[in-house]
Amino acid sequence: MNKIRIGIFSLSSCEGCIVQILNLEDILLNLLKKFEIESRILGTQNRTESYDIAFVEGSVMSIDEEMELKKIRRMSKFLVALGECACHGGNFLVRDFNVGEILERFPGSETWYSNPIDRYVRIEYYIPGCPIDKEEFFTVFKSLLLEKFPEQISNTVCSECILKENNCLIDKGIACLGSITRGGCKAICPTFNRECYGCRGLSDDANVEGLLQTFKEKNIEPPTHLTLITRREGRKT
Amino acid sequence: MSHELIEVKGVPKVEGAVDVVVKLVNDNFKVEVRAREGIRLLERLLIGKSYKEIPFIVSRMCGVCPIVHNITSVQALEKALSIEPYEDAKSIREAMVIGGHLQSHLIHLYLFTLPDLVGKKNILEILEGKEELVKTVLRLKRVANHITDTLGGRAVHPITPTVGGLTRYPSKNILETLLMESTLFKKTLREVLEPILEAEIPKFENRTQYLSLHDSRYPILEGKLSVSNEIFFEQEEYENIISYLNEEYSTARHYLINGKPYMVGALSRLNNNYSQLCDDAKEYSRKYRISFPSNEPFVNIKAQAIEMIHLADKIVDILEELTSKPLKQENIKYNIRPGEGVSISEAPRGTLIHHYKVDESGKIIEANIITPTAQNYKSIEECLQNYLTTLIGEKLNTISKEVEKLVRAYDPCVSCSARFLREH
Amino acid sequence: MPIFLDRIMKYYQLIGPVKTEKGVSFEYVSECDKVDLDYLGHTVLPPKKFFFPPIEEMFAYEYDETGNLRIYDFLEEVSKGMRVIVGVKPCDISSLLVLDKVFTGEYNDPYYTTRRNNTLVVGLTCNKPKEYCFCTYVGSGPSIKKGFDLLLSDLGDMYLVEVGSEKGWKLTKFNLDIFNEAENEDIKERERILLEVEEEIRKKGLPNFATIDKVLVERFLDRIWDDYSRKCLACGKCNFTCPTCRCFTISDEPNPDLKSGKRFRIWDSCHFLSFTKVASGEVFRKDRPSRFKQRIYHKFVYSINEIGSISCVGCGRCIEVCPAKINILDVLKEVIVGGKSVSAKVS
Amino acid sequence: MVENPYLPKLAKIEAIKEETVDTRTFKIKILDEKVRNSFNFTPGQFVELTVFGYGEAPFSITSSPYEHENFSITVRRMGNVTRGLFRLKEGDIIGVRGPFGRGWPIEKIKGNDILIVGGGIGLAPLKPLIEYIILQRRLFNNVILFYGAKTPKDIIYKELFDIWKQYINVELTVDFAEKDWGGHSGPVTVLFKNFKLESNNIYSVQCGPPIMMHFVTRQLLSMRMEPEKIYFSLERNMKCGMGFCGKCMTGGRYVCREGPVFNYSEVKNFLETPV
Repeated sequence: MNKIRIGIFSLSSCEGCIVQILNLEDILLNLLKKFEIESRILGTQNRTESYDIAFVEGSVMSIDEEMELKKIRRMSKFLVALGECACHGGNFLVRDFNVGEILERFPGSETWYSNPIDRYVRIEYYIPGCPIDKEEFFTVFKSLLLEKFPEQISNTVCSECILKENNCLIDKGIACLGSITRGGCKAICPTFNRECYGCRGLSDDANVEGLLQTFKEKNIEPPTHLTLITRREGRKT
Repeated sequence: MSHELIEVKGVPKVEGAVDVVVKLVNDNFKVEVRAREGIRLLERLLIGKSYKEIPFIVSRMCGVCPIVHNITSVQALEKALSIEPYEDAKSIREAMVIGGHLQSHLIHLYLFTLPDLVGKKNILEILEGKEELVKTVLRLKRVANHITDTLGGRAVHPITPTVGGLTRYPSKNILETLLMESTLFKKTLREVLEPILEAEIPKFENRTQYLSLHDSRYPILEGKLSVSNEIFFEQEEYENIISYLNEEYSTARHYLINGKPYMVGALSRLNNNYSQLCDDAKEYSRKYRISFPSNEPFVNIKAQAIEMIHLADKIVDILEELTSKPLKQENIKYNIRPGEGVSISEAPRGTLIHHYKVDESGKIIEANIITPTAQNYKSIEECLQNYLTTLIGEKLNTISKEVEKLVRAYDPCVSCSARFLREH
Repeated sequence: MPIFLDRIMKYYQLIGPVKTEKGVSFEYVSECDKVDLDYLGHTVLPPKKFFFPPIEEMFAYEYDETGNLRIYDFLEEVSKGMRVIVGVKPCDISSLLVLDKVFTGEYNDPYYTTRRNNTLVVGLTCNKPKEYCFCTYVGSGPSIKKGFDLLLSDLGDMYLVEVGSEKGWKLTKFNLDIFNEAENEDIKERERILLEVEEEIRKKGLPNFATIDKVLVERFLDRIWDDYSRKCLACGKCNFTCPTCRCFTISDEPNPDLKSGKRFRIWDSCHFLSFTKVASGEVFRKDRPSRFKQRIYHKFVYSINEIGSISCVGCGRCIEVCPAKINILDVLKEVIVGGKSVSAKVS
Repeated sequence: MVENPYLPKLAKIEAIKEETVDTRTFKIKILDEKVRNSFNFTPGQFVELTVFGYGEAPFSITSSPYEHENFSITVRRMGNVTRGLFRLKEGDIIGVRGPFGRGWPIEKIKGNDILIVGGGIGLAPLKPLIEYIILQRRLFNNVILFYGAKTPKDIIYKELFDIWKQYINVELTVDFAEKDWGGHSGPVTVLFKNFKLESNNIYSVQCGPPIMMHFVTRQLLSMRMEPEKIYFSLERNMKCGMGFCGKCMTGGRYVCREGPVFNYSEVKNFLETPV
């Protein structure tokens, strides 16, 4: 049997998601031996004609990247969006042009963009997060080898936070977005006493209005990027 | 008359997408190093945001060295608010940064560079015959990551550093475990350094200026700036020394000192701070006959290896100190006030500058970030131009390979640097 | 008490309330002086997690060289070793009694029952209620009549110990040197403390829950539910902190060799959209009000048919952890009082 | 150690039959002889089927209760488990738990007229009942089968209808007819046009998409069929099959244990509308 061919690609991003894959130290070597993994960062491009699974990190910020992405799509059986930039365009962390002040200061910036990759191509699976959770990546990876799509996690960060028996940050007056954010990160930020900032996108049935109401009752100022999270998911706040 | 001689699209085994174009202009080589990553406007994005969100956002500039970005911004903001955290918090942050340096150097030296040194294409080819070495390196990398994971919450985009201290302090147990691990790291590291330190590197000199921090201790997060051990100046004066320029062909900004290219990174650090290294590191550099100051850009690789010995020593010292007494698990209380702060640190790839102005409500009104790789671009171009003259007569294919190697020796980090903004 | 715990640890794995940097939680204890029997109210996660863990490996499978499939049952691990859990409050003991009924019957859940059989419960009567406690209204505290092997009551300078089972009796029998016969006064003192606690909870002036199921049935389509579900963030914390919630999902994870893998069961929450989703993509409780209701109706209505009683034990955890601070008592009060809208509070 | 009902019993795929483009019938044989011999089911019950690595999902047993060596399920490719199942070939190993649940009320309906209504793959759990009726034909009165599918191509068990027609009345309809389709077209309710309730001794059993069962039930109620004589099989997210995991609970009842077959008088008191 031929080795399964995996491609790992990077568009505009910090490459933190790829670093997270490299951080799978314990199993990395086995994966490299078992599968044909192609990536620029590893210097293992063989210019294959097809991939069984392609992981694409980063958002599309130019025509070049759009063409590259479409080429990858044509070559791949499964395409997985890796990380916040690929899943949601990385809007709130990397680039939010068109937001008030920036537009005022830099006319013309409205023509710049940073788009999630599913705006251009069909995606089989999303691994959200900034950066991705390396264990989640591995789980998805294993499933895709069987052509199985793991259930897109539909729980919330809150529900994972409570499993760590953390105290609620909202109770302490901190603007934590855990209750409306898709889980899968094992509530890592709240576990280190830092508010969830929603990098995994909204959960299936996020009650943004309800959370804003809760913030209001507790005199908590919502974070500025909440509007961006909701805007990119096509919801109004 | 100008025509393109060589174009390397997407130099492999570097962080981020960069193309190198070699042109022949009037019989002279002209090299363009073009960052291809999308423009990511970071500084503009920070304006109007609360100072609290800044460390979080800036670590997203780079997935390889997020820790040092994060902590440098925290330090700059602390200066802007005129506060200084307790020593223990500072030590923990330093340990995190060192953990980050170690893992970054390990990736660069073994995943990216070692194949060049032994004439292989990539890590996979090295596996044959050298699997044990790779396994050990990966084990070391895991320890380095474990340090940042446990202290910072996560190795990529750390969580705990915050203005005034840390959001969560490690327990004594955790610190003791880390001490044990890093002591082992220190020992094991020496087993794997040989292939790097012994390797043949191209003999090539390129006189240039070297910028780094300079301090009574080997500098990481503090110190004055030094140019080739000749000019010294305070961090706040950086704008008087460093000037920038935009090149149409790149999404990154380019920097100069005295109108000339300069180099930052491990080589600069060692050139400017050799005497502050720990004894072990000095001994290794004597043993393998690597002397500093050096004008050979490829020595940067060896400088990283020597530096790792020092850093591994240092992290053990820090953790010993932290575990020897009760830990102060407290943040500095502060009031928000308008102010301005500059913090300069040594990131794995060189000098990193963060500079913020904060208004009375804690919102950012001005921000300037200068990354190591952006500072190195002009130096890489100059260096490549000189290097190419030594390669005249070689096959184009060989030349491309050599170009790649030299670019890699600089350990560029393209995503960090891609923030150039066309002024209107 | 440390002497007793120390002796227990010689023969059993000890689980108890332990002070952590975040508060108190039930954990495996390696040093018995870490056990905190003075903890107020209850832990964030109930002791349920030691009988029904959040993630549980059920079995592993593997194809051997000849292509035969073998299954390795993790139940074998579960059945090894005896444990003692100390410091379980009556509300949490009651919840175990609820789970006992749920997990047995026509079928037995072996993972749960094995752990139950392997674990002795040393209870602890409640000396002081927390802000949201309402155990006396649902008859699950501050003391309890059954469900423990031993029951401790803190009388200040000593513990009164009530034996609840043969196993519990054995635990004391081998340690008679540190036990004295209880005196009537001690028993009276315990009663006095319990009455005080009851009195304190009674002051909350809650309505009678005796007929709550009938009232709820009538009000299934009330707009109360719409109002509350606008507030509810559907985060699922109430499910995971509830000592009687036990819904779960099952999933397989293959290993990268594709020849072996594991099956897990993982806690699930009726607040999640995916909870009722079937393979075709159909979701049977699409709207938030219907999911908001499911937890409450399961506890106070369906449970009566299922196990003969409501399955709320009055610990108040769900109130405490709710980020939107939805108070189930307010909800029930409103249901009983009748349709007073909360929209005024919401908008 | 106690018997663990969560452990699947190993079984082998004996045969695979293509029903439609995305639907196949799998013939399954439990490996262990003892387990195989004690595997008895009533029509309408389901099994939890494991495709190792992919997971477990409920499928109605679709073979005749008189078949002992094997049993069959009919599967439409939908989710992960079915995708995994479709990758398997004859001879491959799967896991089986069950049978679970309450099947069709055979004892009750004996001696009566029976209206069987199926939609799409919903015919699968009805098939063993139909085969039971045919084998015990004299125990039942008039029996009618109404079956609807999306297009003629989506009709399952095509080859069986002619056999069944010899014993019971069969009417077919498709939502979207093609030129050479000579039969009825439209939803299954169109078949009720010529249908009259002739006596009170009639039961109806149905299985299909929720929307079909909704309209058929309305239709039957409007024809004054007694609610306790209208039976259907509910589809829910059944995971454990034993009433533990809570995922299939509907209106306080566990569909996996107390169903999947319910009658209308039972469910009409459910607080949640199940069909």
